[in-house]
Amino acid sequence: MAEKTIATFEVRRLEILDEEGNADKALMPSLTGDDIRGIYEKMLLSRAFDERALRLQREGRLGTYASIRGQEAAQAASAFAAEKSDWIFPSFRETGVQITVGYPIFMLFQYWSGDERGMKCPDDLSVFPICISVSTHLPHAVGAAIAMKLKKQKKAAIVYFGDGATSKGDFHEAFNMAGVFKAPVVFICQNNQWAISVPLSRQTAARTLAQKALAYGFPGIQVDGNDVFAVYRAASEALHKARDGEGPSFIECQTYRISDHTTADDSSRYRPAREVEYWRAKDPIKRLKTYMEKEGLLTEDYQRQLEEKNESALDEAFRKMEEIGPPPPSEMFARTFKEPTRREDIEMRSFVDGGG
Amino acid sequence: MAEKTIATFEVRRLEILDEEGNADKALMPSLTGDDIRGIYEKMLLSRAFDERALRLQREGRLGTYASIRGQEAAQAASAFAAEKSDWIFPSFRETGVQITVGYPIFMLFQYWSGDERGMKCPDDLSVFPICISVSTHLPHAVGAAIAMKLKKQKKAAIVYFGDGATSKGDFHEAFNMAGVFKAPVVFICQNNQWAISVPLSRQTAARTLAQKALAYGFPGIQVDGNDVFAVYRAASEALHKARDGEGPSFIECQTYRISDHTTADDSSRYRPAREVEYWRAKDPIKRLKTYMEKEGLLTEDYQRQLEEKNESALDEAFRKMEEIGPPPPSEMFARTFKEPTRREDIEMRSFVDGGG
Amino acid sequence: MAVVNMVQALNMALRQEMEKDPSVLVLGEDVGVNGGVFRVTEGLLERFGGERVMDTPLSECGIVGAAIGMAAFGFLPVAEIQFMGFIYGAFDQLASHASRLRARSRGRFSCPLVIRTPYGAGIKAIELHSESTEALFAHIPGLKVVVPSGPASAKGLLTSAIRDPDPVLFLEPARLYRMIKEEVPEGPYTIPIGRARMARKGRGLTIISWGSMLQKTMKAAEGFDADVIDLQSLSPWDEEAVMASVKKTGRAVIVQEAPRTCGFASEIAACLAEEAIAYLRAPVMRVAAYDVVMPLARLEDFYMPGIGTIRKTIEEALKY
Amino acid sequence: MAVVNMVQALNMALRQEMEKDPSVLVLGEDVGVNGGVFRVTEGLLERFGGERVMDTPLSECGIVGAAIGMAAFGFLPVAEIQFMGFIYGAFDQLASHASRLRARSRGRFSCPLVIRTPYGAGIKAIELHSESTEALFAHIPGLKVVVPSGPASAKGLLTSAIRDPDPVLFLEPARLYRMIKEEVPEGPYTIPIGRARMARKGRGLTIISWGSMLQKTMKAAEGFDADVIDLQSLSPWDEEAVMASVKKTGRAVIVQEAPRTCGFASEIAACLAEEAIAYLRAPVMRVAAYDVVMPLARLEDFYMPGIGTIRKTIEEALKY
Ligand SMILES: Cc1ncc(C[n+]2csc(CCOP(=O)(O)OP(=O)(O)O)c2C)c(N)n1
Ligand SMILES: Cc1ncc(C[n+]2csc(CCOP(=O)(O)OP(=O)(O)O)c2C)c(N)n1
Ligand SMILES: [Mg+2]
Ligand SMILES: [Mg+2]
Repeated sequence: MAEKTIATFEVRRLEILDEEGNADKALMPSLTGDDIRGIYEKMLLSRAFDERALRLQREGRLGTYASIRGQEAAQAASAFAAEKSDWIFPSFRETGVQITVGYPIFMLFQYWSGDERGMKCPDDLSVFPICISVSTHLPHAVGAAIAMKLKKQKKAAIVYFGDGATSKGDFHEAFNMAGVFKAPVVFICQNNQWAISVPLSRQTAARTLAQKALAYGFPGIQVDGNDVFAVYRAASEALHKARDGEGPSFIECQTYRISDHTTADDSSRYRPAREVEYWRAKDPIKRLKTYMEKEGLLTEDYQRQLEEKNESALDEAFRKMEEIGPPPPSEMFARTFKEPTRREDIEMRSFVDGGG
Repeated sequence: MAEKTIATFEVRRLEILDEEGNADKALMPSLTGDDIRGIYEKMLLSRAFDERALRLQREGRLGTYASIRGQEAAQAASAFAAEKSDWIFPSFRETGVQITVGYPIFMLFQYWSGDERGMKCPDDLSVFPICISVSTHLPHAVGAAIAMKLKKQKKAAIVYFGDGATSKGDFHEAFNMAGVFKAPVVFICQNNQWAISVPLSRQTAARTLAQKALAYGFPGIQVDGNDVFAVYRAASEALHKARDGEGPSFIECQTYRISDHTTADDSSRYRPAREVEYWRAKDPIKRLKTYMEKEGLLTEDYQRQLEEKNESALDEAFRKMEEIGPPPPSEMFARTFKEPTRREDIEMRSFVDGGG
Repeated sequence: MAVVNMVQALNMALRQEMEKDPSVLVLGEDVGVNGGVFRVTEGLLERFGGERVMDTPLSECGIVGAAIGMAAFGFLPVAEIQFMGFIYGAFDQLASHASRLRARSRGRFSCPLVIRTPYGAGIKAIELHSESTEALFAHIPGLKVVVPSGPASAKGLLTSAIRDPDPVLFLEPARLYRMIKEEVPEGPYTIPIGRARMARKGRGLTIISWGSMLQKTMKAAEGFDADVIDLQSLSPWDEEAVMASVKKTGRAVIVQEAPRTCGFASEIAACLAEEAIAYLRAPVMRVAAYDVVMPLARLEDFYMPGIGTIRKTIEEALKY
Repeated sequence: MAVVNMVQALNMALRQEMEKDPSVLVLGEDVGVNGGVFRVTEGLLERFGGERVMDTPLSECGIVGAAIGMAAFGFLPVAEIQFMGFIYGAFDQLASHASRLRARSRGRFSCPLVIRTPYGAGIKAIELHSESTEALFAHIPGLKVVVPSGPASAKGLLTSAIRDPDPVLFLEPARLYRMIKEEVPEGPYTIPIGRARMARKGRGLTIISWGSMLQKTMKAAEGFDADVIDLQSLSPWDEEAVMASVKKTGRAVIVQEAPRTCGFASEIAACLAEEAIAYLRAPVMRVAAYDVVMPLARLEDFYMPGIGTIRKTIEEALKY
């Protein structure tokens, strides 16, 4: 008879690269100079895409777009840790992930211009289509991971979502199923502190998001999400564990959404400029760049070449999208079912006869 | 730069009354002899109801019924801790709660015989109708609790559910909202180890259910659910905290469903008799009875009188239900909306003209 | 009278009902500080404070579920679901609880709650932001479904919905939020739920529509001698008004934005086939979207029923 | 041929498809050790092991959501939802994902998944165990809806559903699980999805029904010179068969177990009013449940459309 402690838990936070570009050698993941350059290049391209997309949207040449500015480290470094054979399940704010794994950029332009053909993932990649309904794609990643396990493949599923997503039932049911089935899945939350205008403090009363994993019996860790090395290390360890049959993991990347929620939002209505400035100073790209400069991994030349390459890649991708042109209306009648039903046939004919 | 611990948590378990009927004096809640007799009487009546309901169902005089055998302490002691002004949100396996707060027994018979009039809670009680869809009533308790807080009333909501319920999204969204709004709600899980044929180990990979509260930033505790004093103490403390503006709590009562899931189930298909025997030995009523005998709170006379009183109360309640008779078909047309719609009027008339 | 758009009209209704009755609450994602992503709740937080205007977590089930608890406890919550495409997380709460609390408790508890949500295509939004799935909710006994088609009906219907003793799903056509301006009475007023509005009078044909399609329907009806009925409520709906008109004109065209199969137009057509067949001089024709997964923005104009299609269907009906 | 009930027929279909194709999996609450609360999955765990027959947590959204992931990854999951009344937790997964994965990914991914669930009244169950809400699902483009009415159709349709490359909601009339026994071929066979079955032939009237109401409809039709059509699939549904019959008979009675408003019968009636009106000699009549919250067990016989009501409606239709 007693009041006794039957379980204790702790939540850890991983930081490797500080704001001055110094890395903690003891914790540094094994990344070659080329690897680091590789991540850096993807981050830079992601940001360039982001800036371009915002500009195109303002010019009326792209639809509503969700900026990833500030989240490039969390996205590029985690995606870099994935193998080509892993499956990726993005939300709507994962352009950096898509770019890092090589999703064709002209298709991203297509998608954000409102052309579904942009979501037809190339055959050599395993990137699920963007999920718009917050957190509802988490169960898919768990299902795919269970499937991988059943097939005894050394693969993992990686699923991305925001802090707001942690409040939804789908998050819970997916995490719980992952725990029960020991599914090889890595849950990556980009805690960018805001869900549109709702701050984290309104999203949860928990001190960290990482501790939410405790409810499901698997590990959760918080990392500095603007620190490529911490993100890479946590993601890479989690992926290895998953592939090795050690079950799911949860990684909370503490980062920040520098831009508005989307191009349809005006964040000055609800958050102080001071806060944005505070986080701007933590810029993940600047931080990695300083490190690389110190380590001799980056020259001005290289930087300039990269920037030029990115701009022309974006020019070309956008041109390609424009050349392909808008989707033909017949696209609407394809792919609801594998074989069109009789009703679809009738409707397609009536459309051809002059619908709209 | 470091890998550092940013939060630590512990989960505690409370036990006061052991299987030999000895209570830990240091932890004993302040209950008078009359209080203890009060709880005991409700437990006994609950069990008597349960046995009667099972018998009536076998005889074809009652519909499908969910037995509470083994869970009487978790139910009666927690409900005994509630004030009349608190609101109670039961699932389908809370007959002991309903009986403890004085829900009319003939109405329980009505309900389990398939007559909705049994769910019309008397005006002087605040017991929500039974919720059949697992875990979907948790958000209602949270909403009611937020409402109490807005009205600045010193009240709490208490919501009951099973271990299976902890896997549903509604559980998660309700817990999360309760945390964010610091709602005066007490969540009571009757972890009876099974969700029909699914054992706890298939329900979650977490070591305890109590630790699930950590995800929401409020306290969770595990109690021996067959121990009236531990349950009472935890519930009473949580209710006081809630009423005092200190927010929600979660109590996991570790108990066991001795009977089949419902009268439609055959639990011998999926669980070993040995396990049931093991838990039978922990019977919550027997345990309290031994304690009361030791403390001089229970005589053979008192016990016999109680049993007789219960039997005649049940006889009378069932007779009353039979006297009232089945609901008239017109009940079907009442209460979909406050005022029947024109369509309902038409349908009611067509029914009177000979429907069915 | 003020000339306002639908967003302003809805805001007026909320503000006036909140002034009038302290039990009216607003809750949802981004409804407070941000004033709602469409600004329908703008200024309410400043005016009524955080206890009556609650920014919630991203939690559709939690929002509607908690609103049910509040409604049962004596409040009149107006919950916002940010887009209709995200209401499915709350479907169970609506279908199994909000709509049944009165019946289940035999009237001891009730659920006077309003769920507001923008719906419909035409705003070039991203996926899942443009569907019209009103028919799903009209099939749930115990739930009312109301759809305004302009600022004046929006204000009057929302006021009625808030005062209604039962749960009301209130669908706001996003495309029309700022498109139409009209004169709207300054003070509070109600429009009865369950009653249609005769938007135009004619003799040769009855055209029935609601919400987002009404404005297109009115345009399409120009030059035809037609009754145009704005249903306003789908559950309950005004069968009497529709029957009376169709019995008079002998022809019916129903215009919905949703895919054809099992849309609300089917219910109207079924009732006509059951009760007005002797009066029908032409087939009952439905104008609807195709039975396909709705395309993204670049194809939405091809997907949505257009004025041309409505006109052609009217002409077709008049051939009989 | 074996004489079996529907539970056995469904079990045979599952077993045979699992034998044939290792990618067929079964998952859900109590489907493994317990063999399903209605015993439809009995013996599968013993035969195929825990990797192919998965007892899951109580998690409808998780079950369907995970099944979507498995389906996209090459498996053919057959998920059980224990009762249709609990499917709403998975509604979003069905409406926003299962039905859209093919379209959204332009065919790169697909979702060949089956959701089996018992539905319908007549088993004196507790609340939420008896509703018929098939129409909700038939309104979702990209989702197929199939409803067998007896053991033989159950086996053939479930086999087709499992082999179908798209998501199928498979509704099993709980009242008929053990009520009807009939001869069922021993080996695997398919019944095409989207095609109706002519259950009886006649000339004076067409009666259309499906699933749980078919057996009552057949009884009610005795003595009348009627075509009885068993729809079998609601999405897609066999408009051709229905049109051909109604054009022949000139009269249609549609029998559904669900409440009238926005039920699937409305869709059929609407199509008839649109395409067969010139042939109709009588109003299109619907037999349906009332538009009220379904009562508990003691009143369910009053609520469910009965043989008497169907007969009366047939007689009514024949008066014209
Ligand atoms: C289920 C659902 N509810 C509401 C929305 C509208 N919405 C889009 S993004 C968003 C906030 C998401 O916040 P978070 O998960 O933190 O992701 P972030 O946008 O910060 O990347 C909301 C409310 C949605 N897309 N899905
Ligand atoms: C949402 C939902 N899914 C499935 C069911 C069917 N069902 C009824 S009780 C039950 C198990 C519940 O387990 P638990 O929550 O542990 O409560 P217990 O029965 O043990 O008291 C199931 C699966 C249901 N009622 N609701
Ligand atoms: Mg965020
Ligand atoms: Mg249990």
